[in-house]
Amino acid sequence: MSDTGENYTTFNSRTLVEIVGDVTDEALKATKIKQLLSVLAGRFFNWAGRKSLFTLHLGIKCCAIEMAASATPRFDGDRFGVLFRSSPRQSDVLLVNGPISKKFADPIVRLWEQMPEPKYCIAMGECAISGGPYYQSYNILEGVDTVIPVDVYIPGCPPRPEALIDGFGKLREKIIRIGGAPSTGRDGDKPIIVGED
Amino acid sequence: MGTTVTKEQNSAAAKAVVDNLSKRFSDAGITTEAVAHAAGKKFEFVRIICAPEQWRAVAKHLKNEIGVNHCAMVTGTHYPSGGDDRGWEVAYHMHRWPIQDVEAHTMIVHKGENLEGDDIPMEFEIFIPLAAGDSPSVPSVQDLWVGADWNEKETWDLVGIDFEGHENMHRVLNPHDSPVGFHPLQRQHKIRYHDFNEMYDDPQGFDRKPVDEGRVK
Amino acid sequence: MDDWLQLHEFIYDKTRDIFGSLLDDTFLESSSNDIAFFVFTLVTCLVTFGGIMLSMFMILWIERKFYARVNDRRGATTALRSLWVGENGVTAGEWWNMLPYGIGKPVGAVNKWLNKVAGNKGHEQEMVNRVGNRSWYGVTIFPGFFQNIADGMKFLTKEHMVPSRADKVIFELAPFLVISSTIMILGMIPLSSGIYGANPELSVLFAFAIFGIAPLGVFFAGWSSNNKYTLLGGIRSAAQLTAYEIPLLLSILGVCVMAGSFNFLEIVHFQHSSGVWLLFLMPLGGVLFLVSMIAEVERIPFDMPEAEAELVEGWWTEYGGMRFGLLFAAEYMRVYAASILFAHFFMGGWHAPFAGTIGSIAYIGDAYLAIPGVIWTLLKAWFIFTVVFVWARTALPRIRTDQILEFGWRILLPLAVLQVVLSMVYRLYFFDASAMSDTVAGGWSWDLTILEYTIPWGLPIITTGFWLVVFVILMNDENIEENEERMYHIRTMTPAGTHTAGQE
Amino acid sequence: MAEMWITMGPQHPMTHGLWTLRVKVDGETVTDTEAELGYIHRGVEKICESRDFTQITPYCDRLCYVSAMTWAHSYVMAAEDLLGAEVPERAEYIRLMAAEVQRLASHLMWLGAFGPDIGNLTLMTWCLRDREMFLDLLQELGGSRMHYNYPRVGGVKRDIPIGWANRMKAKVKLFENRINEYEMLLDESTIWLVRLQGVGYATAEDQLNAGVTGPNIRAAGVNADARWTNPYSVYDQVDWEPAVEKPTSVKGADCYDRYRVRMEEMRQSCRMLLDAIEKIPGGANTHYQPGDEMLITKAPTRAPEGATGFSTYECTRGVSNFYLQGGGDGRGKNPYRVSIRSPMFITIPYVAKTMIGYKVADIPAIMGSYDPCIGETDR
Repeated sequence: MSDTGENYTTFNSRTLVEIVGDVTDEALKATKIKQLLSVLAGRFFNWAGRKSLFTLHLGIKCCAIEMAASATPRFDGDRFGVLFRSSPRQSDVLLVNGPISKKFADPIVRLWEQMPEPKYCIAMGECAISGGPYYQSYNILEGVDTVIPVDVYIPGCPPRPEALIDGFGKLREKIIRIGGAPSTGRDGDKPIIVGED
Repeated sequence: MGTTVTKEQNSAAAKAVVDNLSKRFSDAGITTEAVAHAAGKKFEFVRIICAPEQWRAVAKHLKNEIGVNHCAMVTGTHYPSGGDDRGWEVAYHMHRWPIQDVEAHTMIVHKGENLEGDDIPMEFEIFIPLAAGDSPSVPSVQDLWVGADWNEKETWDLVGIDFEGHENMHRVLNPHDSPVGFHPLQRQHKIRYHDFNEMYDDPQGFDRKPVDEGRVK
Repeated sequence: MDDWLQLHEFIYDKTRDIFGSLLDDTFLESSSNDIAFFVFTLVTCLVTFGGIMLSMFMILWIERKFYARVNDRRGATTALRSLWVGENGVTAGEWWNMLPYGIGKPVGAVNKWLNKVAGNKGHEQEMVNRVGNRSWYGVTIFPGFFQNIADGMKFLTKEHMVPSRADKVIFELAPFLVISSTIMILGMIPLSSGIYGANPELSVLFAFAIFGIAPLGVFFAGWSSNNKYTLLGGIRSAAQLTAYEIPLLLSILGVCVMAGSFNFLEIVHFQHSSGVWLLFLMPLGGVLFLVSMIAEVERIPFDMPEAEAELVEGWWTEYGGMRFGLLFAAEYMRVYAASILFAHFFMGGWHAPFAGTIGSIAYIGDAYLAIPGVIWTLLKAWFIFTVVFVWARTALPRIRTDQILEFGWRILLPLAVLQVVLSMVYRLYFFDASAMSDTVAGGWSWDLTILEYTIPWGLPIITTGFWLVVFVILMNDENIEENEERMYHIRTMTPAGTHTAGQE
Repeated sequence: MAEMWITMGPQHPMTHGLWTLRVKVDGETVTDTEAELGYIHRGVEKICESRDFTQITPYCDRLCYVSAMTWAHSYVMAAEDLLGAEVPERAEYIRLMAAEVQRLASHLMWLGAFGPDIGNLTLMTWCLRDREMFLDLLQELGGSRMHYNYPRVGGVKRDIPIGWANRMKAKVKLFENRINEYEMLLDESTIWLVRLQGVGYATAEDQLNAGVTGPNIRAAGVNADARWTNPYSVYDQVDWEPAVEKPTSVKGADCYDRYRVRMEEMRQSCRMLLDAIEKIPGGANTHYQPGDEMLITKAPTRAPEGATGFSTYECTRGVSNFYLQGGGDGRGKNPYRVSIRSPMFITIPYVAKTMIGYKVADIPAIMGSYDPCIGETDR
């Protein structure tokens, strides 16, 4: 009676799941089924991830208007699966389109952390890249990359909507290469700058 | 096309306001003059220079007798080298417009040349020089014009000029956790990279560090 | 009349045969019928669900494309080809070499072949096409259709997040409550008289009983997320769904009274054998059904619970990843179910329109009658979805919550009661049961006989005409000059620029 | 339900930018509100103190991202007042046309953003589609889609290109039909009316006292418009009338009135443009080289200490003011102090208070009808 806890943990369902899981895993590895599935499914999921980039509907400054313009008939980002969702939980891309003030540094980090992995960050416009015309200001950070990691930089003040759509294209190229890697594990991968090829 | 106020109306109205003000405040040492803009249509506006002690009285007179109904902007300026009696200055810019409430299903369409007296639109520029010192202060006109409320908050936030009697003063543009006494538009605060030579020496900016490095984030 | 494609009976017979012969002389012989029935149910359910789910992608595609066209856009253009061509010339390299068992070579060959046949046309014309403002890609296959598949698959790969302060159990439970109840409705809905998952005697009652479970899930979701937006959204949603459930059920009651049955199959058969779609006998009921259905599935103009303007994303704000994908899918399934239900209740289900007339033409008629009923069901459902659900979404703003509820309780509810009474009167006094006929042409049950003169289909014509006139009167704009002081004017009285300056 | 505070923002679809609205709700009814600004405060006034008068124009462009031209125009008027520069009449006409085209574009952006607030996304794409026409016109003048840096102290950067007049006329005439199309979509929809009418009342005097100006106050039945009260440019020579709307209640303008008055204002801008292009001195189809005396006069580049310049300008959202003091760094090359008055900075706290008593669902309708722009609010 003294060690009921031990008895309890011996035939724990969690352990059972782990054992069964491990055995299955080993079996799959040995028969190379796992390899087969991961390569094939990986290509499919990679395709899905890059074709459907839901962007957080976050308008900071000038570039937000160009972001809106990229969804309009002339540019039509919806052709490439770029949709705008208002909730960070349902978004894949954080499109930073303006200067980050000291007051907004905390909220933007929070928005970034609320997004589920795999997630990507695009710095749109000079302000988000380096502070832009406000680099001398007392209240503006020198680029959003001082607080969150950035995957694609789109220069311009503001960039044209075509450049934004091209930036999404560049992000897709990057996703092909890195897959759906978590944003913390992309250290070796250099950010992409639109127009620098 | 035809609604515009004419220049004659404008100068007559400016003269009337100046007469009114100088009659009312003749012995208070308040300067009142009608000044013409240097460009554009060269319309005249009324410039008042008064001491902070008289400001409430002037403001009440402006609001009640002259009909100034719109406080456009409040500007605080810091003059570190301005001398003892003009270390700071507050400039109020106000408008008088012929605007009143209407009944339902009606509207009022003014025509410039039909206006007369207090209805003629007019700009006002009130300078209040303040003595040099660490705690400049001006009486607030928050209760007279609601529009002055956030303008004064902003002036305190950015320039550090205190408004006596202003209720609920708080920072509006700078973060709430800014250091006490940090008012960025005071002249002793320099912008980042204010020394331009540094930029020419290092155009790529490799060695450049922001002045407030370490405090950002 | 039964559809010629009796998949249901076919599978039933075949499973019996197969298992009867397979289990002959074994110890399972006595229970072979039970096993056959089990397998038969499994297969029919799979066929029905599979049919509905696959055709649901069409709904998503129609919505995207139709909506985009109204907005002067092209909409999604993602084609299947994007699976193998890569992005802007960047590909994943020869990834097939990583495949085991030596199947890398054939897979790679297939990939290369696909790239050759249905890949990019090469970069030779890139500049010319850019100048011509065209894409330099090759042919696209069914553009945009695969966008929704990509969206759904992407949700699978997303991280699953539960807010730290959320009520974890209920938070996880709510999406499954919503989606499972939605899928169960689909189990009740026949695609044609030969393709259905289950057909209980009171299938309409059963389906709508299940339909009422989803609000509970919605409320759970809103409450458990521990977020004020979702809370407001959940409560709004609960109030709205409850308010619109009643007119919805009453309008369905009207249908059931008219058809004299609570069974989907019999309601559809009744429309065929009595000779006319119920839409023409009870247009009011059809409109009530659609309006309350739009509210039930929370689409514009009744999408206040997920109003994007003030409640970020409404009651599903905190759901991300696959949970959100499920909720999203559930919403579209409910829309799809609503469209199919309308097709069944009011548009004759799987019966071809004018089957008797067109079917009697030589050759063409045979081909016409050879179209399986499931095609007609889907076409009608897609049509209703496009014309009602998507068009309303493109054209209308959303109504405020209090206005939604007021509209539901004060206008829809009395009208729904009126519709039930009308249905009873029609059924009792104007219905001629003896003229019903289960032939290809259908019957003539709704003729109107006045003073010895018989008007063929008189009742439907008069009813539809009456409601059309009412509709036209209601749609007509008021004369703005007559009443200046009314609450809702449609034009400004004196547009700027027409008034003369100087009048005070 | 007990009362609770909901924080809307800084990232929220209603805010049209970055600011926070804290709402106290009792069920669905708003009982108290509080506005919080400053999320994109960039310190433009401070930066401008170390820029010379030409370099400030781009910063004024970037103050408000949907009406760059009007803000730059407002600034150069103050700078001309400070430096004492005369503007050639042709340049004034060009500035007027540029500002009115910008006003059309800005109002279209407002209507486009207002549509999703009420729940109609089609409106947004339609408006942004038509806005592209006017952005193209402005792009021909300034060279960029959004920030033109076009007005200069003493004139304009360059002349209107050849053919611009015809393109402008064609687009404006097309757009006049498009306005009718929008009204067919909106005014004839009962839902649009019941969402907007009777919501967000504000009287004229109240608004003016609180500092709200522009179309918002004209919706309350008075033709308050700095274009005729404090006349500038050549607004006294072209054919137009301030758009005024009759409010339906003594409580002042509701959201519908504010919507109507902007629609009418777009018509007035069209009327003004079509008239101005006929009256422009030097002809609409001649092209003067940049720097020609028809376009720009040489203005002094330094302002003495003690000189001040002040401008009152009818921006797209209300009256914008610039106040400059001369005698800054570089022996007067820079201004000593630049002060910017943005109409929205005053309006947003006021609007937040007018929401009290309405439903939560009315918040986007009320806020959207005032056309908030946070770029100019936070400066």
